[in-house]
Amino acid sequence: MSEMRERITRRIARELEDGDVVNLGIGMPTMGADFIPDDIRVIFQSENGFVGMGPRPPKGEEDPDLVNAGSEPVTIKTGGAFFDSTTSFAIIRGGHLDATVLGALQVDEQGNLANWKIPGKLVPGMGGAMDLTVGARQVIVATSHTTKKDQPKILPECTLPLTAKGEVDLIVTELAVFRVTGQGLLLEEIAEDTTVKEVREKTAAGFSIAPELTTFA
Amino acid sequence: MSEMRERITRRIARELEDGDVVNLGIGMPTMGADFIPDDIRVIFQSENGFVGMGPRPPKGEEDPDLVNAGSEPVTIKTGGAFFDSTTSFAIIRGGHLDATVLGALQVDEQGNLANWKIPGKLVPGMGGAMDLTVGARQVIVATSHTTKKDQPKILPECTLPLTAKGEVDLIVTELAVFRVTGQGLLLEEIAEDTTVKEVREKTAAGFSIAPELTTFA
Amino acid sequence: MVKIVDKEQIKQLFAEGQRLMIGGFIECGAPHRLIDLLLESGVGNLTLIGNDTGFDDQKSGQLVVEKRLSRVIVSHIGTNKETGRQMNRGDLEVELIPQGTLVEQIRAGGAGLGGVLTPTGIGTPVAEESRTIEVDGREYLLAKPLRADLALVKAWKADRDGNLLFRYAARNFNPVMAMAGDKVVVEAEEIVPAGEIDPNQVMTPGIFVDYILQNGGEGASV
Amino acid sequence: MVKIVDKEQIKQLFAEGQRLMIGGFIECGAPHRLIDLLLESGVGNLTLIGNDTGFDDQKSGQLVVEKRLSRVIVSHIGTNKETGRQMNRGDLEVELIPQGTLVEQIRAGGAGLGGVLTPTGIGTPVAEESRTIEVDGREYLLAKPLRADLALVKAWKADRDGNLLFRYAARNFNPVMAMAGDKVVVEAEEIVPAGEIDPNQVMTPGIFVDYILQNGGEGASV
Repeated sequence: MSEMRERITRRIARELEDGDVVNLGIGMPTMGADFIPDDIRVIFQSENGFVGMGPRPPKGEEDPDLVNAGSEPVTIKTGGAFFDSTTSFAIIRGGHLDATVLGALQVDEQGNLANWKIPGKLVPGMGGAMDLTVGARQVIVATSHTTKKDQPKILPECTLPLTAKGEVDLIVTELAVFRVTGQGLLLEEIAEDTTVKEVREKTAAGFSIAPELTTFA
Repeated sequence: MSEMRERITRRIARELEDGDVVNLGIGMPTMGADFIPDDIRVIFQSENGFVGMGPRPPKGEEDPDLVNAGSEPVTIKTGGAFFDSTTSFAIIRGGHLDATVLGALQVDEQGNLANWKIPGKLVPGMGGAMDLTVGARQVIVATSHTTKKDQPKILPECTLPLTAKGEVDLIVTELAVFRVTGQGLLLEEIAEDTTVKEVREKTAAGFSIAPELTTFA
Repeated sequence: MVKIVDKEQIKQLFAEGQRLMIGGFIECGAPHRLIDLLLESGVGNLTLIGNDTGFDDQKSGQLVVEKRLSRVIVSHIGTNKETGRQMNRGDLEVELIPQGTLVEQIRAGGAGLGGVLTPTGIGTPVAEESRTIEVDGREYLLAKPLRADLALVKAWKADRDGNLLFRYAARNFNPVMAMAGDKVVVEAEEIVPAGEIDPNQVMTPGIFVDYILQNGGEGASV
Repeated sequence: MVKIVDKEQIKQLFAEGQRLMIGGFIECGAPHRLIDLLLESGVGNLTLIGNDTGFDDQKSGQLVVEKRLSRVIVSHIGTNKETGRQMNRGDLEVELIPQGTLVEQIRAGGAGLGGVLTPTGIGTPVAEESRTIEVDGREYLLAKPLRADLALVKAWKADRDGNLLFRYAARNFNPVMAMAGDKVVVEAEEIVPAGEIDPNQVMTPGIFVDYILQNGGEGASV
């Protein structure tokens, strides 16, 4: 895992509370679970059909029937349960997830998310992302602050086809943590090695700054 | 079981074919299964949640968790399966039942059935009857030919609130077997101890008579 | 997170005027101990969502007999004569729904759906109380989602994480109601240690469950 | 009534232009032996309903690679590059559906519903291809039922009556597809004697199943 992804993952882990049921979108490594403090128990859901997802098994102990939605080998923890896809999406869409963490191509001031299609270029499909974004109580976007070509991903308004409208609650990048509010984005935290100025330069969306702005590492 | 019910049940059993999945409505005794010939296998579904329903167990071996939809103790046969009410009605409404057998307050020339409500008098509710009537491939009505007060139950048009519209395929009474066709009722069989004249007197609906009218006992 | 609680803690969950889902099919698979606590709690003016109103001489039926209900949303009331009497007197509002529609409404409530379209009830009085929606030339009735403040569920076995197994025909409405209550309260015949229920065979995942009534005496460690 | 049949009998079930549901989630729980027989049968111009189009270097993906499909109705094609290439060339029609909507459409097809209303996709391009229905002031998209000529299902264990168990995450779309095929064809890792699967633990009742591929050699008695 790159340093950037590790930082984002570590910061997001702090959002999760004891007893939470959480779906980590594909691309969000299952290793995210490693950053959960020992004194709280977070239950991970995998949309291909189980809760209680545990870490990757030791080499040689992988089971082809026990993989996450990104086809990576995982394990099942005590207390976990398997189910079919109808139940999996009843959980997702029915408000039974406390949080989901998803990647973004673009995210905007209104909490809109685009992460499934670049017309004419990349069309992987939405998989479970639209249901996760609509259904989870808290939608956390985990994304690099800019594209590989240094273009902003946090925009006044998404230009790519949307995954969901107005559903994002929190945006976490390697530079900043934004909360989506009725009045637009609120910068709540910046990374310890950046400045508000740098964040402003790399963010196309407007945002206000929380009075008690803090830093994260 | 009265002689009349036994005769109706025996006649209906002849409609069932090897491999059929059948729901016998409440009021249709599970004993109906006793009239199925030994050389065919009919699978009985119970809408409270299983297939493979077997006969009443010997006295003393009743299990309170194993009852039919009429609360009578039953058994489960080898090859049977339990499920919840969503699956039970997916089976019923989804066309997975080859036949259902239901009682009637009234049934008419258009295949309409009324069996759940006498306004101001008797309102037990429809239970699963509306789903069964809409969903089963073949809907067989099992009924006494007339009411206890000798009034016809087979009418030109039902006057009681309907259970389902145009879904009945076959009507079996102690006197006659009618098939519901696009051209109204067709009398296919009469009981060996009656006449077409008697059937006509006791039937308010019009009907035509099959060229090859046969008798049943 | 699932909590295993005692009778008094269960009683504190009940409140006047609540909307309750109660599992079971004419008493089979109904949570009789939870219903006892509900009766003891003294609350009334309740709305019941369930398959039926039980037998008037058995446990579920006592909610009607003891006049705790002001409204019932069920598929059948024929096994409890008191329900019909209170309905005819105008003391109890009875909404009758086809069983397969009722279970889909509860499922829709639990699964985050805005409703389902069913052919059941077309051409009957049920259609007069529903919205009709035509899809590809065929008419269906809109069955809207149902949820409850509390769902009372009877399980055969529950583990400490809330994973449930049901037994035989006692399963019926219990699993679907466990998805559709704001809080889900379980009574189990047996509470087993974590890990004792095979994760591949769990019927209701523990994430749906909020409270499990402890077995044994008040102070018993379960 | 369930029939246990050999490979040749399975192949005779396939026909040009069929609409197929195939279980699995990116190869996990996909019926690889049945897909092999489908490929061997030589039929093409098929419509695939499934979660995805597999990996291009694994079994499910070969249906695309070998150009047997003219249309796919799936939630995701990112794991099979050939799918995107054929789509861009106009050789393959791709209908992308949110996974939770897709599974409800299949369930609706199997459960006799005219559709379900889902909030998923509102405000996105998905909404442009669906009918919007407002219920109690909130907008939903109508997800219409899907059925198939054949559903190809992978089970862990099957008994002689067609009762099925699935294993771990290999369950996924298999049980719901077993409800929505005009004919349902099962490949099982193990075929066990009648009665060996506890009726309380059956995941798919045998009444949904039409054919089970026999295990072992052509002439083996299973």
